[in-house]
Amino acid sequence: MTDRERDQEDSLFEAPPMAEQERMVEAILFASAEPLRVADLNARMPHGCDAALALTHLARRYEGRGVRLVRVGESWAFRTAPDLGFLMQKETTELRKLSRAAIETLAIIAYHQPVTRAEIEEIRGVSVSRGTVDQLLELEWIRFGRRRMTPGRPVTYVVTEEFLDHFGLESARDLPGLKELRAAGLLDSRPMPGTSDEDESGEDGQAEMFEDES
Amino acid sequence: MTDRERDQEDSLFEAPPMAEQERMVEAILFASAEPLRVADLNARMPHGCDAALALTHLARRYEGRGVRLVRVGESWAFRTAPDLGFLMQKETTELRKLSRAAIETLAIIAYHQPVTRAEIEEIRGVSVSRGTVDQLLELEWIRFGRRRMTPGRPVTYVVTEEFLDHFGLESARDLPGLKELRAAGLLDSRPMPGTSDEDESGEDGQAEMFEDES
Amino acid sequence: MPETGPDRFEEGPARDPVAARLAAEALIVDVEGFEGPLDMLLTLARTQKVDLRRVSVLQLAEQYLAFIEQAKALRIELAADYLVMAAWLAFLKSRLLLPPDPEEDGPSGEELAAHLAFQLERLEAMRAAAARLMGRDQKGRDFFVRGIPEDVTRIRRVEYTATLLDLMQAYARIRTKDEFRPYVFDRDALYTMEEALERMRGLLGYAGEWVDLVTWLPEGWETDPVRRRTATAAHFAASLELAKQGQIEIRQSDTFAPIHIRRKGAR
Repeated sequence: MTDRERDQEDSLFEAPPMAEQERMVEAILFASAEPLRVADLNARMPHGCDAALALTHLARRYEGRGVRLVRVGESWAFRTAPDLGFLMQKETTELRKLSRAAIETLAIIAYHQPVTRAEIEEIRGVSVSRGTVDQLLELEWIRFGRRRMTPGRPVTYVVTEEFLDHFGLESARDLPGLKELRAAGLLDSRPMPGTSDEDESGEDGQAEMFEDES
Repeated sequence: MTDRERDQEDSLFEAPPMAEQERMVEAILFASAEPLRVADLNARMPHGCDAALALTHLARRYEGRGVRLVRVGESWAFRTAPDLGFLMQKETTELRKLSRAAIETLAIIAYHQPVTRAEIEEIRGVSVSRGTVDQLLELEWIRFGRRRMTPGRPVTYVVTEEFLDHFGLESARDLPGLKELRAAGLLDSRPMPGTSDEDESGEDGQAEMFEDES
Repeated sequence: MPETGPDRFEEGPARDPVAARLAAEALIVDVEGFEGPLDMLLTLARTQKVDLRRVSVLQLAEQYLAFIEQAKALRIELAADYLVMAAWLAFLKSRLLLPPDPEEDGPSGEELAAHLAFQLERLEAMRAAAARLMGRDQKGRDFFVRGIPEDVTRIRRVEYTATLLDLMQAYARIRTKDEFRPYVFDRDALYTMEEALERMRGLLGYAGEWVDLVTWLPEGWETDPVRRRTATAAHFAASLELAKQGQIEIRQSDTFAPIHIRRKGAR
């Protein structure tokens, strides 16, 4: 204790020691139900703190515990260990029953993002009902991405951090089987032979997005 | 890990090992929307578990951490360590313009100090609300001066060092007079016919006031 | 929807044997279960029990067309996109069967078939991906968020600002309250038509003879040019209004000559 006191005295105007920063990150994230960005953490911690480093220490400390520190996109959150879900009947929230169309549309958006409605329709071979997209928007699992720079400048859809959080994904790159699907060319936007290749840009956009992230 | 597996195999119909029970208590308390009693925990954990014992282990584990396991009456819950409470606050500073009443009152005090409330009201032609004066006192731009040696011995107000500092003045006497205000275009320079003399006298009065003071 | 199916057919002509009706019902149920023609094709392709990459598109096209024919024979109303797909598959089938026409450009039957196979494979891949996604641990079902989140208390500190200019302007405002007016609206030097109208109505009783309008200007508005102008304009407008109402008469002997008014019916 005297050691820590001395430390604190030494660093009166410096950042607190790392052990202390770790405690701070722990306290802040424990108190929040929503994932928080590293920048948010730094903003709330004393000047000079390195939340990113503190997070790596903290994550190690919680390995194998009943709660875990998980990464959600650019953010971090504490979540209970999935193997203990059976203890949580009381906390279980009624998951909205999603239609098959909604689930498929969600998967297509996740794997092909950013993707336009027309592209979703091409993949599913049926028109996408307004309700399906609305439902996913309402769940905050998808959001509008940038408009596609093709005629009509259609809006695109991308998945959100809430989507990642819900499915326990660190990033969209961690989608199950993404690599295999891409290797098999199944995420390519391949236009129907003989049609113009307006869709070409769509393919670029998607590849770009995943590359951007890495 | 093999140890644990063996443990679990041994105790197929027994309680899970204590380390596992600790994880369970940790997860349940983390996710619960309210503090839980030992009996609640036992009811939710597999048969044969000893939540009370798991709690003591868990409490020890969180000693000195950013969150602590605390007893709330008969129940248990995680709480932010008291020394980190400051992290749960977010300070935002909002700049706001001083109200017209406040700035006018302040100006009168600055130009006429020491001045009583009755005098301020006389000059402004409207009554001065208690809140306005309180606000200026709180801002530490004005303070009480000496009581006036008149019937009722009313308190007077004067401006503070803080005031001079804020407005970049060396002394209250550096405040420009009416003539200078007019020269600076702060006053309508076209006097109404027949009224020009009046404000001249006002200016005199003000100059007088400052002379009184010295 | 399946429940309404039989009803619809019972209303139809009775010549359909029971067996056909049952078949029709089954078909309706099937069509209802499909998420469009591509989904139906995918289901048909699975019956070939081969890797989707080696599916016989020709066989697939024939199966689909047979299905559509059957539906037509049973007078099942099919959505337009099923018929569009049928037309396209018929075209594809002809392309695949006939030797390529060197005159005709555009994609070959094989290219089109390959694309259809790709679409089916992609749809199936997305279905599998969706299933894997939904099979993941989900928030609120398998893992959980903090049950008692502690709200961050927002401490709003209000900082008041005022500049020296604000202070001086405020003081100037007070000290010269009687004469200091922001020069946006100079109400004092504005005589409105309503005011003039009000005033003239009161004075009309005295206007038995022709009077110069200028003499009607109120006291304090005759000398100052600004005030004189606005008062004159207001009174002129008011006199026009009164003339329109038939209360007064107006005359002017010449351009720019004085305007005279008098009460109507005075003589």
